[in-house]
Amino acid sequence: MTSLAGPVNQVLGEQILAGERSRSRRWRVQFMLAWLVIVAALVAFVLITINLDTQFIAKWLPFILTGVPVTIFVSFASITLAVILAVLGALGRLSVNPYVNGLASFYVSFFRGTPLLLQIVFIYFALPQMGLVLPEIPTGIIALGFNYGAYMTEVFRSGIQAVPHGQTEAALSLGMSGGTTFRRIIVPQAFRIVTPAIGNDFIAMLKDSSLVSVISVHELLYQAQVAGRPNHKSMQTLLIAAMVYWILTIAFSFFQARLERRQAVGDRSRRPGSG
Amino acid sequence: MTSLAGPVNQVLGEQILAGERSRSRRWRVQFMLAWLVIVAALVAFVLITINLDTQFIAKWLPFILTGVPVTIFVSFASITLAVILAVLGALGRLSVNPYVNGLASFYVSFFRGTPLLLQIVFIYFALPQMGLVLPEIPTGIIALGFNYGAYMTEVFRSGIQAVPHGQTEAALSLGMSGGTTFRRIIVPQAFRIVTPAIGNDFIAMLKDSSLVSVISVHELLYQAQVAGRPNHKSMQTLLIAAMVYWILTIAFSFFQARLERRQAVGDRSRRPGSG
Amino acid sequence: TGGATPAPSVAASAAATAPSSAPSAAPSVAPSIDPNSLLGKIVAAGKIRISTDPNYKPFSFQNPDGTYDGFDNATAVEAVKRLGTAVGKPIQIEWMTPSWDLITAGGWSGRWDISIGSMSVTIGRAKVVDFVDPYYYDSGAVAVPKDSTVQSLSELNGGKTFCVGAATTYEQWLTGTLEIVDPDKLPAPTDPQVTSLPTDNECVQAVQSGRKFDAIVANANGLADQVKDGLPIRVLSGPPIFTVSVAFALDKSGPDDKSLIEVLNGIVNDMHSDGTLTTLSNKYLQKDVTMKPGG
Amino acid sequence: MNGQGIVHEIHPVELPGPLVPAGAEPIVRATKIEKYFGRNHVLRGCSMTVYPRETITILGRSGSGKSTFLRCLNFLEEPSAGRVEIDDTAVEARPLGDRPRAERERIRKLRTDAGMVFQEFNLFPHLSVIGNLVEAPVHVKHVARPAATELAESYLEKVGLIDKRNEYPSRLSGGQRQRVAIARALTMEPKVLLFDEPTSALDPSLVGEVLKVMESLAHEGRTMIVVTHEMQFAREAADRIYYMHEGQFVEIGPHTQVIDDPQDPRTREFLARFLGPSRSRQAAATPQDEAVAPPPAVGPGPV
Amino acid sequence: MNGQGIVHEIHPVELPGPLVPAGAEPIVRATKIEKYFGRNHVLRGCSMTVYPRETITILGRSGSGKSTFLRCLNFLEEPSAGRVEIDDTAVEARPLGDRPRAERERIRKLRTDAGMVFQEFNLFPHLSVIGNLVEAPVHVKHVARPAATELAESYLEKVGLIDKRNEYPSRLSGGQRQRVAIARALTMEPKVLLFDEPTSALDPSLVGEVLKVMESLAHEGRTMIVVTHEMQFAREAADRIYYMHEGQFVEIGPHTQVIDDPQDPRTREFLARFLGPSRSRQAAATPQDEAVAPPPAVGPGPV
Ligand SMILES: Nc1ncnc2c1ncn2[C@@H]1O[C@H](COP(=O)(O)OP(=O)(O)OP(=O)(O)O)[C@@H](O)[C@H]1O
Ligand SMILES: Nc1ncnc2c1ncn2[C@@H]1O[C@H](COP(=O)(O)OP(=O)(O)OP(=O)(O)O)[C@@H](O)[C@H]1O
Ligand SMILES: [Mg+2]
Ligand SMILES: [Mg+2]
Repeated sequence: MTSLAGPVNQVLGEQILAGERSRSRRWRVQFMLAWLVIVAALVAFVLITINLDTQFIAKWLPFILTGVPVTIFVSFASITLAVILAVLGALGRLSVNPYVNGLASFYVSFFRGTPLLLQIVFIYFALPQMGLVLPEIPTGIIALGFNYGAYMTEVFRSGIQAVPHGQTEAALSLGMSGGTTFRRIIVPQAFRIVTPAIGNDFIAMLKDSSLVSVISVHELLYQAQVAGRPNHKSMQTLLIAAMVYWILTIAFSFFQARLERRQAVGDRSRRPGSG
Repeated sequence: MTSLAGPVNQVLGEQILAGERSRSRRWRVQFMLAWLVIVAALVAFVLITINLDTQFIAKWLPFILTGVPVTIFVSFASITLAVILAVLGALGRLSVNPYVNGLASFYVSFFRGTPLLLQIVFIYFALPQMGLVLPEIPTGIIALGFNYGAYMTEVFRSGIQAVPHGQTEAALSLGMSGGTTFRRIIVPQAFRIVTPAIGNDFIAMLKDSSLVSVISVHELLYQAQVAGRPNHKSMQTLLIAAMVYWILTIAFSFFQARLERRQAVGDRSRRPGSG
Repeated sequence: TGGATPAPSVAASAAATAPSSAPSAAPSVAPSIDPNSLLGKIVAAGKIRISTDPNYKPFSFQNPDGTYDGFDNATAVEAVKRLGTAVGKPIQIEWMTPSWDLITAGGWSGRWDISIGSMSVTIGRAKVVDFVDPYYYDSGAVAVPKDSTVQSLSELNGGKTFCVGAATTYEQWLTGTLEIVDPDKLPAPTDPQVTSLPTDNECVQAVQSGRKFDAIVANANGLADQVKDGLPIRVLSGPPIFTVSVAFALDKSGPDDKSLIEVLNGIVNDMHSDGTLTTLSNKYLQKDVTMKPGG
Repeated sequence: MNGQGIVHEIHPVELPGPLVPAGAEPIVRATKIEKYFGRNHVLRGCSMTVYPRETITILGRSGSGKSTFLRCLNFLEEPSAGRVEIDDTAVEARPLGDRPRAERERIRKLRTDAGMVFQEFNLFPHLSVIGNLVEAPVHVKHVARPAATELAESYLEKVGLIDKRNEYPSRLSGGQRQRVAIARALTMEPKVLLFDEPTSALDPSLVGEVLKVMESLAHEGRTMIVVTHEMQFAREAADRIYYMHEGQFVEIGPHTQVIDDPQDPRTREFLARFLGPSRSRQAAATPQDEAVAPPPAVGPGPV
Repeated sequence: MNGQGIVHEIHPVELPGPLVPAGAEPIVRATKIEKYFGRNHVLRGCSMTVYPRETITILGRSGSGKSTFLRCLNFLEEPSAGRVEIDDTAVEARPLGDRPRAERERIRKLRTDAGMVFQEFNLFPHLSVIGNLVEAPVHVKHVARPAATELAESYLEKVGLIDKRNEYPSRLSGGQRQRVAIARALTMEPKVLLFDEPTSALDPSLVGEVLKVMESLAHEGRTMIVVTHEMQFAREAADRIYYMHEGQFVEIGPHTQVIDDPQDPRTREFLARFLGPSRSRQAAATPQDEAVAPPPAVGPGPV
């Protein structure tokens, strides 16, 4: 019988691939063009309305940038504290002990229910009354850490709960104790689930850390204000601060995206749909 | 042959149910007890360290509370604006047009990359320079709305993307156009997915709205500070503000939880695991 | 200093309605006001937007009923009343309360017309705002915690910790960036460790809560007020650390404000000479701060 | 691409099934469909001719390209080359997109003519059963809602779910969902029905009800193309079977040929592998069992 | 509850299977298991006796309580009443929890003795294949890691996946995953293996490989309790079949009785329904087909 299959067209695939590649290249170029135009427009608007004093900026930029390490340090330290509190908080919220659970739920409710700015000010004034006179930076870290810890408690809790129940059942049916199951099976998977959320929270923290300037922590925003005020160029220095925050955010987002892609490689299933 | 099944024990089920009920009742009581103790301890701490001046509070409470409607109004208006911007933003981020996509991605990057406080101040001073002299409250709403709109753009985008691709395929294979598919099939499902996020953002907005006090919007935090500072009773008035924020948050959380439960009723599948 | 003027108690609100018995030497404004000037805009709107910082008792604060009160506000009410007389049209006041940083930074984008809120005249500020003639003279003072052994400014040299309100002249004095026209200012302590909180109220509160600062630098009258209120601080005796003129300020980058300044200069001078300012000062501060020290 | 030159040739083995009236024109012509996913050449010149009232079954190993072929038929997947013609609506592959508006409309027409039933049902969860059915007639064909509802109800009746008309999909069993999906496709009154493994996602005990509906559709003479692993369905309901191997149809014919007496070695191997080591024994095992069990086995059937 | 009074009675029809040495003691004794979900009475006094080297299959309609029974055996589900004894470890139901520590340890022992294989595999995605296998021996039995690895590899070999030892589960096919899950259970060297529909979540073409492994386990004399819809497996591998209906075992016996000649009307109805209208014809259809096709059908089997 005549062959059911025609001749196989080998060139076609390469042609299509090349076409798709050039299309996506064109798209990326146009996309970047759009950004460029918008950024240029923004810069033009700023130059027209704010009347940038480049000499002034050149003189004060190093001073303003001294705030960057403080911002990053405060953010890192706060997110670390927040993660610790969130792990404890999530354990508490999942506890069958009503008292532990009550404490954790109170913590979450209270710190999520009131403005961060107030918490910073309160903690600044309240800690010394409890006999704990910490310098401004640790105080700010505590305030940020407690606030974000409350939000992240819920993230962690839902991360733990997002681990399919089948995992717990499989571990238990192998004879593992509840504790071993939690530590060896649940937590590692939950951590993978919440990593993106931690990354996002860190990026948000970078900006919220600017609020601790009210208690005289010399971070980026504070430095910008100090540079701008006496010279009455606040708008310019704040603009610089905004740019620096933006660059930091983009840098960390980029870093985070890479990290997530790397993590995802192991997760991606070879054949979609097979279980 | 003898019956394979023994007599059915009818009482047992009721006994177990009753036991479970009384256990969970006990648990709830203990949980609430924990809250009560913590709140009492907090109140005691406050009373001891802050030396509440009840007469002063009684005198100033009405003044402080005039900020509540402003806070609520600003939050509501801002979240409404944010939802509108987020819908547009999400459409932009999903657009195949590189320019539209570029604009939307710039918007998200910029407003998520810089501190909200700076955005409020910039918009406050930049709008009049563009010939748009809006009063303070609308200005604050614009700033908050743009900021939250950027965050919510990503929420909406992922909500739209969370609608299984099979839905689009089913709609297209019925002959629906892309537009009809989006409007009639995707959007209604995406909205359900993002409702909880909108609720959470509203609750966060309630607190972030306190930042617009810097541009002369007399919301709750502002009123508390004005009442407290000149009388050297800031701690007391801020504490009151914190309580009010907390109560507002709890009230809205409660409302949100009820709404979500109501929405969920239709979603819950009768038999778990069947498809 | 001129404590000799009789001090009839005039409330801020009352001041607005009080008959201006004073001889009005204000130049009767020409009917030809440039409509594009700040004055023209104010007259056309029949409204002036005044920024004030009601966190600054006794100069500016709010009452539980929401009304604005204090020396600054009473002065503003009287000045605006006289402005209305001068232009032949009553002018309404709209109070604005942006944060203090935003006021002192200039570049108001037309958000408000004038600052009548205890702004000290400094050379730096004069680059971004235009000042009217001073309506009072302010002096800074140093306070120490009640239990401190420090008695004089010289003991605060060498790395002591200070708390000040952010964006104030006191912060500038400490950090060595204060440039004022008035010459007599004391040298700041050497190598100060400065904590700047939103206002000096927070400083006092910080001390009260147990935070340790060696000293607080703030407005002498404000500190006196706080001592009176029983807060745990003590003001160092001795001459003020500096004295500075305090004046209404207008945005340099805003519409042409020359005509308005001219009118306001007249009004402020009238209020000096007819004793209105002294009266208000005595009412709110229990002393007269409206005379130039040594002048 | 070079679509102009595509001519649909009916391969000699593509004989119309027994139900097809003599001299009938084909209703589906898929011509030399090629599909690349990147460098992965998934379909290699697949052609298919379907006549009205025929039921076609596509068999083949997992990953051989069955679903991809079916999805190319209604352009859910853009073919890399080739042409699809369904009931006079012809569309050619345009692997790099950018179709003119008129051609996009033709694709919509083609999709309206080819109703698809998915493995995963893909019911619209936010709409009731009846809402799922009337959505497309109302918004695509612009039928008035009452008329669409009446039509929808007649098809719900056919699949035996008229009493569930106001339920939401989440409250239905898998088998019921798939029957609703079939009714939804039918309500558009398509010229041909495409099924992609409609029973694979179902609990074994729910497969029967869906197969029953599909068989009744086959017997009432609807044109259907069915990708399935249900050998029994292929055997009983299919007029012709296309066996796909690595992106090519390597054997075409009635089940008496393709299943019971495969010519192609790859088809033969598949049937052996597919049925699995334990299942392949099935046919042989029954007689043995009968030999062991003293009373002649009545078989698993009902009485 | 009133557990003290529970005595395990072996029902007359629970005759040990053919592989069981005469006089052997039962290895699993489940006695009068009751289970309520709220007011829903799901298990109504189910008892089961399993002897070493037996393969038991539980059949029954969807929702009849098969999974619940299996899960009660290793206390993944807390029974409302009754007792489970596996290899001398006996635990009684305590529906309101609050077990003393010693009893919790007994449950862990019982679970270690009863290896479970789930429908959804439930492999640990963050561990490699070998990691999945050694996790429990190392952390539960405190076996040294090298020894555990050696043991694990021997079982991987048995299920034919030794070359995948360092892969992650996400990169395996469904059938491979399930075989890893079986190896994972085996590595704990349990006294009895529990399977809950181990092939239901698999693509039809992948079912065979798993059934093959299970059959080999059955033939090498492991004790297994298998909930399944694979009639063929039940027929070929099961020594005895328990048929469950609405939370009760209504028929117990070898497949020659329960499948081929069911006594209970409910069993009979189930087999009819379960096989479905098209499948029920299968046994009857084959001879007819033979009559139609001239050459004696070689069947779908390989040559
Ligand atoms: N969207 C896609 N992107 C890349 N490759 C794909 C895509 N869809 C399918 N493939 C690949 O195309 C080939 C054919 O897949 P297809 O789904 O058509 O097979 P199938 O015959 O339907 O298999 P099954 O019986 O498992 O459903 C496979 O190798 C698959 O990996
Ligand atoms: N966790 C649970 N909560 C409440 N009801 C449940 C739960 N698990 C099972 N059920 C109910 O118990 C009954 C028996 O369920 P089970 O899963 O044991 O049936 P099954 O025989 O395994 O069915 P299938 O063949 O579908 O797996 C069903 O009515 C089910 O709805
Ligand atoms: Mg497929
Ligand atoms: Mg089950």
